[in-house]
Amino acid sequence: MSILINENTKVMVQGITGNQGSFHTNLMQQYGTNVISGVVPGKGGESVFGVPVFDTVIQAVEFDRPDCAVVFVPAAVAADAILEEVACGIPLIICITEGIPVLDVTRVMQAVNASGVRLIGPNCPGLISPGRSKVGIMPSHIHMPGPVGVVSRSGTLTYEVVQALTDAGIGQTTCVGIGGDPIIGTSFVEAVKMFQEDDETRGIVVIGEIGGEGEEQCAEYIGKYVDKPVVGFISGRSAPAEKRMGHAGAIVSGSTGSADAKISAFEEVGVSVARIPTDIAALISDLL
Amino acid sequence: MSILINENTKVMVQGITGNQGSFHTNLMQQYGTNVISGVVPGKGGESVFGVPVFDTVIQAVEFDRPDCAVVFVPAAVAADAILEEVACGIPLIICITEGIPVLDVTRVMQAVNASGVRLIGPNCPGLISPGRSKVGIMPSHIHMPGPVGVVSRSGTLTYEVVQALTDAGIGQTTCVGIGGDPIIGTSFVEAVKMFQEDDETRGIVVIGEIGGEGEEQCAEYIGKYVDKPVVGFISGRSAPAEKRMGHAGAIVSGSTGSADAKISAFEEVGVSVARIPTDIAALISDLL
Amino acid sequence: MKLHEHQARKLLSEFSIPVPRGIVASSVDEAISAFHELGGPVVVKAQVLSGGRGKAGGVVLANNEAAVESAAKNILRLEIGGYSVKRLLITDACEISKEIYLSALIDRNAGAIAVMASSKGGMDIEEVALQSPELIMRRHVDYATGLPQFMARELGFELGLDWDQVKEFQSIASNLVELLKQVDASLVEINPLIVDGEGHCRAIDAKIDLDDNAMGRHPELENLRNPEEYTREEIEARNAGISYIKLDGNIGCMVNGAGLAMALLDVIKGEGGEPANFLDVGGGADSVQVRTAMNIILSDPTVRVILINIFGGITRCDEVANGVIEALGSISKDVDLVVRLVGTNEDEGLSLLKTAGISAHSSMVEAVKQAVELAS
Amino acid sequence: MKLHEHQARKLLSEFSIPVPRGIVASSVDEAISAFHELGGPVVVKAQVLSGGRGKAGGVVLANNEAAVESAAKNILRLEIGGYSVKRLLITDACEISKEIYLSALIDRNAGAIAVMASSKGGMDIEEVALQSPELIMRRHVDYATGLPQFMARELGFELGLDWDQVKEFQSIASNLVELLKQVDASLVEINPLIVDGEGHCRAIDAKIDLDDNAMGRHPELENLRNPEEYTREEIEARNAGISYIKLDGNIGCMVNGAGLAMALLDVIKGEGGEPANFLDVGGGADSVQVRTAMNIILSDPTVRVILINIFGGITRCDEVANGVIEALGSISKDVDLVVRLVGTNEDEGLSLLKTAGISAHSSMVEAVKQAVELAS
Repeated sequence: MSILINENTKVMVQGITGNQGSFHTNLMQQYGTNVISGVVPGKGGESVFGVPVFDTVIQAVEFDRPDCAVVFVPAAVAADAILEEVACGIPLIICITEGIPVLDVTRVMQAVNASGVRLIGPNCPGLISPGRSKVGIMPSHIHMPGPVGVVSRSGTLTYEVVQALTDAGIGQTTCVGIGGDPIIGTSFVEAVKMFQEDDETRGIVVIGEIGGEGEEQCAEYIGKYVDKPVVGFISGRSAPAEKRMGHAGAIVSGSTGSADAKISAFEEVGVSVARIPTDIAALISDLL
Repeated sequence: MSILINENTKVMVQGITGNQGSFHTNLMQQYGTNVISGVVPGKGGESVFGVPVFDTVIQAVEFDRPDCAVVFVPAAVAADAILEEVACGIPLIICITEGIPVLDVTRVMQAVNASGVRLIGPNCPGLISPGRSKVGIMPSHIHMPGPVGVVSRSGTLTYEVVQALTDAGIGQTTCVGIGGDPIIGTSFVEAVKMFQEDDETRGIVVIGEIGGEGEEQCAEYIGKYVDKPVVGFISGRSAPAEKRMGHAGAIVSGSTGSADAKISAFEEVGVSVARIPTDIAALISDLL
Repeated sequence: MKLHEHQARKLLSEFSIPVPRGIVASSVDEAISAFHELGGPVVVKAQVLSGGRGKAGGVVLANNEAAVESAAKNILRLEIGGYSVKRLLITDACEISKEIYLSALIDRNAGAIAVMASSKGGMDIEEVALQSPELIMRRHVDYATGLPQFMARELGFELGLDWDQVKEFQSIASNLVELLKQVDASLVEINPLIVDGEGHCRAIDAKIDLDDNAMGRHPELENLRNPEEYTREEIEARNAGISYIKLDGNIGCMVNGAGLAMALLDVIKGEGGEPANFLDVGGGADSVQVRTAMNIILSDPTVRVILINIFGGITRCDEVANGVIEALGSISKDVDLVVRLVGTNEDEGLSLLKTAGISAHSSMVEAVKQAVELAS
Repeated sequence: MKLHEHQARKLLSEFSIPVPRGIVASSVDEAISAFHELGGPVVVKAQVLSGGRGKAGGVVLANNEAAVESAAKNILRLEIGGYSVKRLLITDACEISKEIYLSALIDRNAGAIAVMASSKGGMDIEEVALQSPELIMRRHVDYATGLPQFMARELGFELGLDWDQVKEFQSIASNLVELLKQVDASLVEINPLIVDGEGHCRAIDAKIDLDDNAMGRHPELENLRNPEEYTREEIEARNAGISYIKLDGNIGCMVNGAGLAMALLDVIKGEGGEPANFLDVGGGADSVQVRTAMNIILSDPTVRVILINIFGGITRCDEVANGVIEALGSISKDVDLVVRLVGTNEDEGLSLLKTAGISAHSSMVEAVKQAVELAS
């Protein structure tokens, strides 16, 4: 089995009439994803690539209950969109939108934590279970079904790694982009836990970057609970200290969150760490 | 067993240096209640009738964890006091204070519901398990141990009923005043449920009044789940409609919440309803 | 604490909820000059602390000076819900393409703020609530969070508004909840909230009840208090922390606790007597409050007997006895006193009364029987 | 977006947090007249967007005009944390009986607002944080609720304040959280918060970082932006939604995605090259953004090679190709171009490039190797 989504997952697209929303709805449909509805206030009654559009999530839920929502709305209204989905009890919410004010995300996390739904992102590429379903914006042709679970804070860097895996003939159960923001709904630990518990996943790739403590916590978790082989990669070894590198999350302050700290944390628990992204394929291949 | 409190219950008094707080601390001690600490900001280090006073609840908890807190602080700061106790995880909070702004109580209830602690009140006389412990302001001499559980929205009216029970030789397991405000922490239903589940309680007295739907909901619950004998009383039969009778809760609007509606609801599920408070003793006596 | 429509609409405006222009008038002349100032068709509305104004003829559309004059004259002669009309509100008349009901209030059963909305707004909303409660939508709101935008949006679409109107409604509904919170209201109601001829939302009538318990933190709202809401005695009582309501009989009652006070009324009626008032001295009343309560009861000329029924808990019997004795010192009236005093510090209280030559009952029913006998 | 101390203390004041009087000066003369206006001992403080001012000699106590003159002169010559000092803040000198550290910030691990406080406030707080983290208290705060009074009280007593000071601290700490929320700050720090000679709490130094993502809803804060925080190119980039940071090498990089951009820097260094910049065109960049990014890279005179590394997801390769081709049209400089372009709409992008005579790699490492070779 894949984690989180599979061929049966019914998907609702929040912001389906927008430029990105409609473009990726079409790509998801082409991949075989079961997109059942879209929501845009004021556009209820329209349709996008054959998908009916509703004014509110509650109306979309009444039409047919989705298993998963994917959010493409602008940053200024993204928190409200997620809160609407949480209130309607949609169990899995993938937020692609980037640039959401961080206090909006704290507000969202309070509701998410209280309700027990799962949020992935924001500012993430989404996820794909190759050959089954894709809920996100990653180029689908680079993926193939197989035994490796991939989890990453980055978007394009993940594509790089996945391409290398696929080129080496190593397929993926699920690839999850957890997002690059300072506060995110699903952590490395939670994703790795799901892969550990997934029967089909035989190896795990963790792609981190400087900033925060998510990779260190993940290393600790792996040391205690994960018996599947894990390969890691940390981006930003040569980033100068105290500079922001695009992601609000990628800030190095002192030793916490530095590339060295993260690489050591991984290596201490026996995780092989690749030096360049494309080396990951060979490392995981040796361990499977 | 009694419900909620017994001879082992360790009690913290919030507002212990105030006029009411110190007076009733002394009366509770005289009754045998184990008052272990008091809290008043700025009075840390003092003592009241031998009870050490702390500046904050967290300090009191570090000194010795209470099972129960009783709140005597002024209405303007009562919500904050309760929130402080909730944050410290005190499992049972009795709020005697009356006149708390109702929006403050909604704020408190959000925290109470999220944390799973139990609030009794506000604007209530507290509770007593005769012969074991008293956490409240009721005159203790009118109570005696025995088989009847008493729950009431009123203060002095309950004393009236308890006096009559005791005069008739019918003792009480626990008497709970749930409070007369529009929003209260513990409902009739919850109190009756505890009495139903309490081995020692053989009969239940429910003392209601006009306004709200608590008595109707309680009647419905009794009809479904309670097999112990129950006697009811409803105060305010002769209250004119649309007039406030002191309690913010006691407002009659239309047919909802009227004395007749409540009395019928009780009678429909086989609860005997007394016409005057002192008749309750005879009615419950016949049923035990 | 209830506000007049003209006070409520001022608060709505302060919270950016659009209302038609309006001017308060206390006479026919003022009403006419308000009409000229507004310069178009107006609505003349009675300002009373009661519902049912429309049905009572207290709201009249007037297109010209003569119509305004006659409407103002008629309305200023009305009595609505027991209140005589002292003031009028003259507002722009609006074209109405839709009438919505919208309110924010404290839902006591849920223990939370609720927002209610219905597309069947207008005068018959009570009827709708009774006959078709499913036409009234209800949403609960966290105190801290306020009304989320999406929830307001759901209500707006459900009300059948178009997207531009939903955007206006979103802001009105959120501001309504914010108003409830900021002024500690127990109810803020807009009925109707209309969609006007140009498709915009406006609050045509508003009702606000403020939480008396919270007025301590809103000194700026205290001058909105309307003297006609309570009698002089009720106000005097409130200032002393006492609940007092005038009734029609001749037995003046003083009780501690609302439940016991109501039960006493029931028992008096059951014994064939008629209470002159409901009076709860409150929990923990001291001798000063008791004396004030006694004076309020004594100021009622119909009172023949004073019946004191105290079961002390947080209230101490000695404080009560002292208050009663002090008040009796200044009685110049021919009334009988019946006292029932038990509970906290009972012995001290009884001994004080005894010294003052007053005997006391221990049973409420006995005390009531004696009072009814003395009063008849 | 970082604020200067004098900007931060203005925001503190607006949220009722007491600060000593202060005047901004840009010259020695202005500093002296500020001293006379304040009329007592003052502190002369460098205004730079960097910590460590005290240790760098940027904060000097001055009791008379001569001392102010010399302090101002010296400080205006300093460079602190890479910033030359352009402005001074002259404030009342305060007697200090206690130095507290207090901040509100976004705790990324907890996903919530945190309030941190320590009785070891002052210049060495970083040292305290490293050596004795237990001396720094941390409390998490719900966004909607803000800082509860009791929590502020707990911190206040824990800091060793007396009850009168705790009451002041309660209000300061609550207002600090409110300020964080109202201006969308990611950090609001007071260090030190002092207890002065009369026992009152005052904020002596303040640091505020605002969330750039939220500035769209705070147009009023936009004029607080300090041009020295970023270079002209960084500002131009930000306005186009691009992240750009100047580095020291000669290989100009354009990448989509921060993670991939950082990985590219790592690979370049690994191959022996030196990147000239970090540049993330962002997700879903269109041809206009790509052209802007190209122009920013080209404006750096040290750039010898432009290395474009795009893995299209939400970004479409055809948009990137169009932007690159448009930018190349206006190149008047001798730079080499190395392109690696794969992902969404890859075929369309490659065919556009081919038409324009540009070849492209499919492997990042190959592209880096070529770029490093061309640059050396």
